[in-house]
Amino acid sequence: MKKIEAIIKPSKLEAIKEGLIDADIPSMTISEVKGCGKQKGFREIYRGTEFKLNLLNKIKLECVVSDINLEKVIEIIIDKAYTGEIGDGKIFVYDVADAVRIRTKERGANAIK
Amino acid sequence: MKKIEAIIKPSKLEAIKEGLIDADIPSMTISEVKGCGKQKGFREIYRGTEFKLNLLNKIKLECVVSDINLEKVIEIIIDKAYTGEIGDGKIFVYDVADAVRIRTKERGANAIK
Amino acid sequence: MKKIEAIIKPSKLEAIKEGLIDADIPSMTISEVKGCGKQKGFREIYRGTEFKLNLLNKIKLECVVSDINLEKVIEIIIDKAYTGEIGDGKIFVYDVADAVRIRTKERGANAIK
Amino acid sequence: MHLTNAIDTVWVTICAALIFQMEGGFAILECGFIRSKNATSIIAKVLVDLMFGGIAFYAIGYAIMYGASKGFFGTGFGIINSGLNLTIPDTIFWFLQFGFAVAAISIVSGAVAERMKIWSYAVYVVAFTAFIYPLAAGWIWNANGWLANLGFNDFAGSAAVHAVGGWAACAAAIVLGARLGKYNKDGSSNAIPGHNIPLAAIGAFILWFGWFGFNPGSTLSAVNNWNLIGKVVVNTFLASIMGGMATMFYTSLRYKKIDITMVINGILAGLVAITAGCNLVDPAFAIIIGLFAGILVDIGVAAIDALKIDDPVGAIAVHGVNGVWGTIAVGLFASEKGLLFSGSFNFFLVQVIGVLAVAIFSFATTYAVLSIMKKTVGIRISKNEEVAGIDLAVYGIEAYSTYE
Amino acid sequence: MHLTNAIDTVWVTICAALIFQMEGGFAILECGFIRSKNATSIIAKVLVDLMFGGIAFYAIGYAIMYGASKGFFGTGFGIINSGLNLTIPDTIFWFLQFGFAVAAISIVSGAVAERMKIWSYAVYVVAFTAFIYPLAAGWIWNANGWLANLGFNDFAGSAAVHAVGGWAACAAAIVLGARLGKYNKDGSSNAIPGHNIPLAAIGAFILWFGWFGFNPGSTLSAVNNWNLIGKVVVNTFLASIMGGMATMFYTSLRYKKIDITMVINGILAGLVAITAGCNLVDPAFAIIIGLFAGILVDIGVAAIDALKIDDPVGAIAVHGVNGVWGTIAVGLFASEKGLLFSGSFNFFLVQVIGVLAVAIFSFATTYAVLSIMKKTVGIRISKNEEVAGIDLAVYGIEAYSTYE
Amino acid sequence: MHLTNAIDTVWVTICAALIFQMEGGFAILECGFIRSKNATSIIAKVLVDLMFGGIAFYAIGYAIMYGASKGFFGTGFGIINSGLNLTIPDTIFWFLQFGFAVAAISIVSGAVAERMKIWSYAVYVVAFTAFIYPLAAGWIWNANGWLANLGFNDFAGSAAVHAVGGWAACAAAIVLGARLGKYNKDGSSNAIPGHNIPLAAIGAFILWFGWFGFNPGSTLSAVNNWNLIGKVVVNTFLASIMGGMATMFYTSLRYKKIDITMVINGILAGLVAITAGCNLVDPAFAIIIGLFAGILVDIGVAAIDALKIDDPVGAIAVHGVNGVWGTIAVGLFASEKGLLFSGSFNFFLVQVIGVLAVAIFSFATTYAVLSIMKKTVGIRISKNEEVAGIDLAVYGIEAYSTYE
Ligand SMILES: Nc1ncnc2c1ncn2[C@@H]1O[C@H](COP(=O)(O)OP(=O)(O)O)[C@@H](O)[C@H]1O
Ligand SMILES: Nc1ncnc2c1ncn2[C@@H]1O[C@H](COP(=O)(O)OP(=O)(O)O)[C@@H](O)[C@H]1O
Ligand SMILES: Nc1ncnc2c1ncn2[C@@H]1O[C@H](COP(=O)(O)OP(=O)(O)O)[C@@H](O)[C@H]1O
Repeated sequence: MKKIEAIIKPSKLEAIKEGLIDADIPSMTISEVKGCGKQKGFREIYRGTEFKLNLLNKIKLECVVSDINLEKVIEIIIDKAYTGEIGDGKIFVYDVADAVRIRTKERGANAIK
Repeated sequence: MKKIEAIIKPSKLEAIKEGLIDADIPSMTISEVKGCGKQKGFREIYRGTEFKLNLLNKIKLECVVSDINLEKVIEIIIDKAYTGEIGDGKIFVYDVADAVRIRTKERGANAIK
Repeated sequence: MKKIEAIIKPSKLEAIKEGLIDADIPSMTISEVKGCGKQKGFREIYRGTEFKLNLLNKIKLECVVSDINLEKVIEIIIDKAYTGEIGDGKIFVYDVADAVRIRTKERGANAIK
Repeated sequence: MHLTNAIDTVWVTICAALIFQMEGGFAILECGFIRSKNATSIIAKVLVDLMFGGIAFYAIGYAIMYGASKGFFGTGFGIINSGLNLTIPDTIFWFLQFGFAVAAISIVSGAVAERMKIWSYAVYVVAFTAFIYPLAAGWIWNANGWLANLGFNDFAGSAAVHAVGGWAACAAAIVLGARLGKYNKDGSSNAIPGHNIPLAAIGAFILWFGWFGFNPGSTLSAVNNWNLIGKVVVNTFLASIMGGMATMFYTSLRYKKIDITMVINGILAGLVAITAGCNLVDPAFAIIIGLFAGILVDIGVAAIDALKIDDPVGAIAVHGVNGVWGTIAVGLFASEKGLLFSGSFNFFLVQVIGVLAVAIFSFATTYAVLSIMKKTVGIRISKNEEVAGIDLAVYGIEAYSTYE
Repeated sequence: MHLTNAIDTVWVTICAALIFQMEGGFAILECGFIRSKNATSIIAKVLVDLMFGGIAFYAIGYAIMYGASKGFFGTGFGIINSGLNLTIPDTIFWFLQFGFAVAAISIVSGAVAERMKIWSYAVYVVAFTAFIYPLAAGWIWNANGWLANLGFNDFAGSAAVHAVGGWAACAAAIVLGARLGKYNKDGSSNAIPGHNIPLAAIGAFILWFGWFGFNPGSTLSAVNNWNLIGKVVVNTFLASIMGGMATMFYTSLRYKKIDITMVINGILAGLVAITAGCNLVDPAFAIIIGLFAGILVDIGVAAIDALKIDDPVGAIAVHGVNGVWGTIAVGLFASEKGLLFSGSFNFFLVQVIGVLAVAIFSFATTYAVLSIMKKTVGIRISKNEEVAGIDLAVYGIEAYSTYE
Repeated sequence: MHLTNAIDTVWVTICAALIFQMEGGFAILECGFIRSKNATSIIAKVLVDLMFGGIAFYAIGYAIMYGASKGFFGTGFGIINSGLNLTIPDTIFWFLQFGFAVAAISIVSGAVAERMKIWSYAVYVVAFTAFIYPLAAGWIWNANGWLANLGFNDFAGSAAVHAVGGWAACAAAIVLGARLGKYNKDGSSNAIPGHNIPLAAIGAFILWFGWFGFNPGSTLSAVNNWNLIGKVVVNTFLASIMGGMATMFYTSLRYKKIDITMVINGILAGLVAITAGCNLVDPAFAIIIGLFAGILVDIGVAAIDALKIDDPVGAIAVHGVNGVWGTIAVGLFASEKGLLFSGSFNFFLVQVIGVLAVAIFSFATTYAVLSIMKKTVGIRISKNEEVAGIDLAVYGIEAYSTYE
């Protein structure tokens, strides 16, 4: 089991979501985050004072998948989020030690089926 | 050390929190997320346009515990979050490589005591 | 590759951000969370009813770094977030199995360079 | 010369518009005081107050209230002449009166927040604005109302509007039952904090502003009452700030922290309480009325909660309790007539009896109507809808969506 | 005696202030109905309406509208005498008329939301408030306007303000094109939900409140029209709630859920539709006009979307469609004159021709001006700015920052 | 005949209500311009302005301002007769004057945002509304005030309200010190962006609306001044939009981006500046006054920041700087009397001296009072409270809680 954590542009969320659902991987969790990386954010003037607003709005999409689905999901995300411009985002992959479906108390791989 | 990440219904947060505090595990971090899984979210009409609002409000509860407390915490969460209905949520478990308490600079297991 | 997850006081974010940027580690993701730990949160009266508002506003700062940068980043965070008072926060470290830069499709360590 | 008509029409029309815009205040105040998952639903309820209440009060309610009456109810349809010999068009008087009627029902909308079915609520709104409110208010304000004939003084509606609305709200909250998760098995109560205090504050400021139409506008004529307008304005203002101050001190002493949401309620409580007597009392007594109102609302909110009546926005304590207090206070403090000055119990008793009569009537009829509806069509949303939030589950919308 | 002047000045000044504060309503309603990443930008647009529109209407627009005219345009500069023999100062009449002008342009601001360049918008605002609006509205309201001479009745501006603004909005939305991501390659449309419904509701309440200045204030004199004021108020109110109710039933039946954002639009649609005839129709017809308005707005929003005209806040359906409907409705339902009562087509035809004339004129000139600007200076923000959000990319600010 | 009394009472009462509702505008504007962790606390401060300011100005302040005076202070208690031979009730005049007084103190509430203790603030509010403001404003508006006797013209309070409030705000900000984290050791300054720009915009629109009570209402009589009302309205409007436009161009040229929060301040600056002279200047000069105000506010905000005076909402630049500018501008541009027309320095000097006198008096007394309080009871919240946020740490509440 792996956890895929993608930091993407908000405007790409809909497409990725639909891509995953179409691929029959409809389980995910998203949250609003801010970030900076290669894309540096803006340096602004607010009321005459310089202001390093170097964090941009991003969406974090988390998706725990079986090892077998890992590359498929990564591909879908890349496919839908890609524009070729700085700020397209990053995907991080983590090992998952265990999973539980609260409703059925199933554990491990069964919990994310 | 393990990190427990539970995606639960917002209305269950209070009960889980109290359950954990009562069990003397009062350290946790929560955030507002949206998600879909078996519980598919709503398909809506907004101003005449169909709208796939397939993300529901959820709470993500994160709790880093010693290996010894792992099952206890999972049990408390299951116990308090369980309704038997779709959408009860998931728990994911991850290995934690290290921990630091900023205030004391303690590392590892000591940091989460 | 390691993921550093720091739970800090909101008022320390600016300093840490600048510290990381100065150290040439300008990639990070932040989100608003609430938490409790040693610092217990407030017990309040709201409209005559006691209210366990035991969650405080915190910032979660996530930063995926090469193993070599790990201690440097931890040090910067400790340095900037430290006040010596309860609630200074925690840092958790996780292994990262893989990383992808969507824009270039680079994988692994290259993706976070 | 139509100058008098023109002046009075301008005066009352603008006051009526100020009262009308209080609906925005009700909607936003209540919205801020409840959870975000139901934020849109409460706005829908206030729109229902205006829409269903508007047509019901237009078609039937107003005529029952102001039609030719033998003391208990008027008859007729639509906008009839009120028989009050006013200098303003009947249409403007209707609009002003509608403002009072819809304020009364909007009080109820707060108490039933977060759990009542919208269509059932619409039915109740019609019952309230077509019958319950017009009957009770007609006893007080119809030229032949039985309370009017007894010399009952309710200048701008502490009894007619606020006690009637507030005790209907109480009955509704009881019949509906508490929100899921409000009370624990051990009998203790959970705080369910409002989701947006600045929003609630905007609502409160809108209501406060509107009250300067509500009370002064009840003079119904500027030409005859230009001096009275000033008295009403000053009394209204003084009572409101005293209500807020009393709450500020009370919560500060009792709970060690100032509770801003209660201070807002305290200000509104002061406004409710002075509404009956702002034409008759001296400023010093407006101050006293406001101070008591501010304390009563604190005690009231806690007491109502202790009785396990779940009133998310404090409507019962603000409007019900202080509507009664304000009406009785006139009996105590009215210059000349009041118990304190006349030493005679007559007027005082009329005030007490009158406000109890309308409060009990409103409570009882609301209790009956909603109990019947509960057994038949149902008045409460499903458990799933309540957990998920009305906005998403019933309206398919979220109040806030900030991800892009 | 100046009493008449004084009364009428008080009356119209306050109504004009109520109309003025509708701009806050436009700004907040539109803000709530769009995405949070552009929330500040729409407020900027409404401020541009007031600032650039204010100076343009002051310097040129007003004189073109109310200056000595042979039927098509007036001449002059600044605040001239309107030749309408009013009992109020020219300055107050100007301020009232500015309220109408800025309302008209604010309609456009909603339709171009989330994608128009601010400086280009400012240029268009000047063109609209200095020429397009004054010309069209002058045909109707100038004492010698050609439509005025035909007996066209547009009491408070269903045609002059709302149809003119609404059809300009339509042209602007077409020339600008849809927001990125609004329409899919397969021709289907994506919902882009408003980010803050309580904010939109505040805006709607502010607009509703302001309408009680908009319509009654168009009496221009309380002394001569005190009775008419009452009629206008009641008609305005009834049409508004009927618009909302119709939408509530329509969306409930058609989509199985009440769409609160459409109910808000339905109320506004009712207000727009009654604006032309609130002086002439009986309340029963105000109710009918409002009911139709509420349905027309639902159909209109869907139809405009089907035509791939991206109107984020529904400005075209609310103001354009119902401005036309309301104007034609006067031709049908006006007591005595209307087709229904007189059996004569004359007045009806004047209404139809008049509203079509101003709508087409406004559409065509806007289309032309913006098309030229599109080819030259550009009217649309860059793709990157649109994706990132105007607030951050153009103004360097975020509407909401809650992390501390 | 009481017709004159009735008309003037209607007029001034409604204007006073408009001024009163500006308090909601102050609260919401300031709320939007500060951080979310202190959003509730600023609302509490404005409520304190109303509550403590209300009772202090009622009991003492008003009489000091309008009581029988030898030039420097009046005497008496409560609502006395102003000796101005007005056609409105004393009570209404009091309420209008209270609106000015509370506006003045609300200016201070913005400058002390995010760091002042609430009870200490309450004490200062009493000192300000009972003594500081009534003394300074009485010099200007009491029939026997020494500035009044010199022929000082401050129609609606650029000096009496805005300069007095603005320079008190400056003293308060200095004595309190900057918010933690506002200035760095190297002397540079950090931007602390407002947390909710739409909220701030609502506040600005409310204030703008209220200004059409503030300035026109200062005519005190419609019967005698119906024509003047129009002049005041147009001047007020023109100066406001010019202030906004100037800021729009200024920030756009200087910082390459339009700063919407500064445009909002620019509009308010225009309003503040025209307040003194809207009765005397021609529209062309209202435009000039507004344009300068818009630039002065930009320079002012930057200069005050450079002096390390931390003014979270720009109160000093908007009200202090432009209150002075507006008062002096009358000396320059007043038709006939102004330096530009008369060539005589007399009137101009009176304006300069007058506004400096009240500004310095207000600054000095505030500085003294707060310095003493600082040494004794303390005026600033603890460091921990400031870091955690006043809402949670002091009031035990969060402005926003959206998790359910
Ligand atoms: N090393 C990192 N650790 C944590 N988050 C990161 C890291 N690198 C990038 N991110 C997140 O991903 C977002 C996009 O990264 P960016 O470097 O701008 O993309 P790209 O590589 O396509 O130019 C950032 O805003 C940040 O939120
Ligand atoms: N594989 C997954 N990856 C990430 N998040 C998930 C995954 N499965 C479920 N979730 C999260 O858990 C929530 C509840 O899951 P759901 O499948 O509806 O629960 P249940 O299995 O009890 O029906 C979802 O809304 C989503 O946020
Ligand atoms: N074991 C844990 N699991 C998850 N989050 C934690 C844990 N311990 C602390 N936190 C987070 O860190 C924050 C600060 O922790 P706290 O114990 O108050 O700090 P300190 O140890 O410096 O006193 C908490 O509010 C919580 O969000």
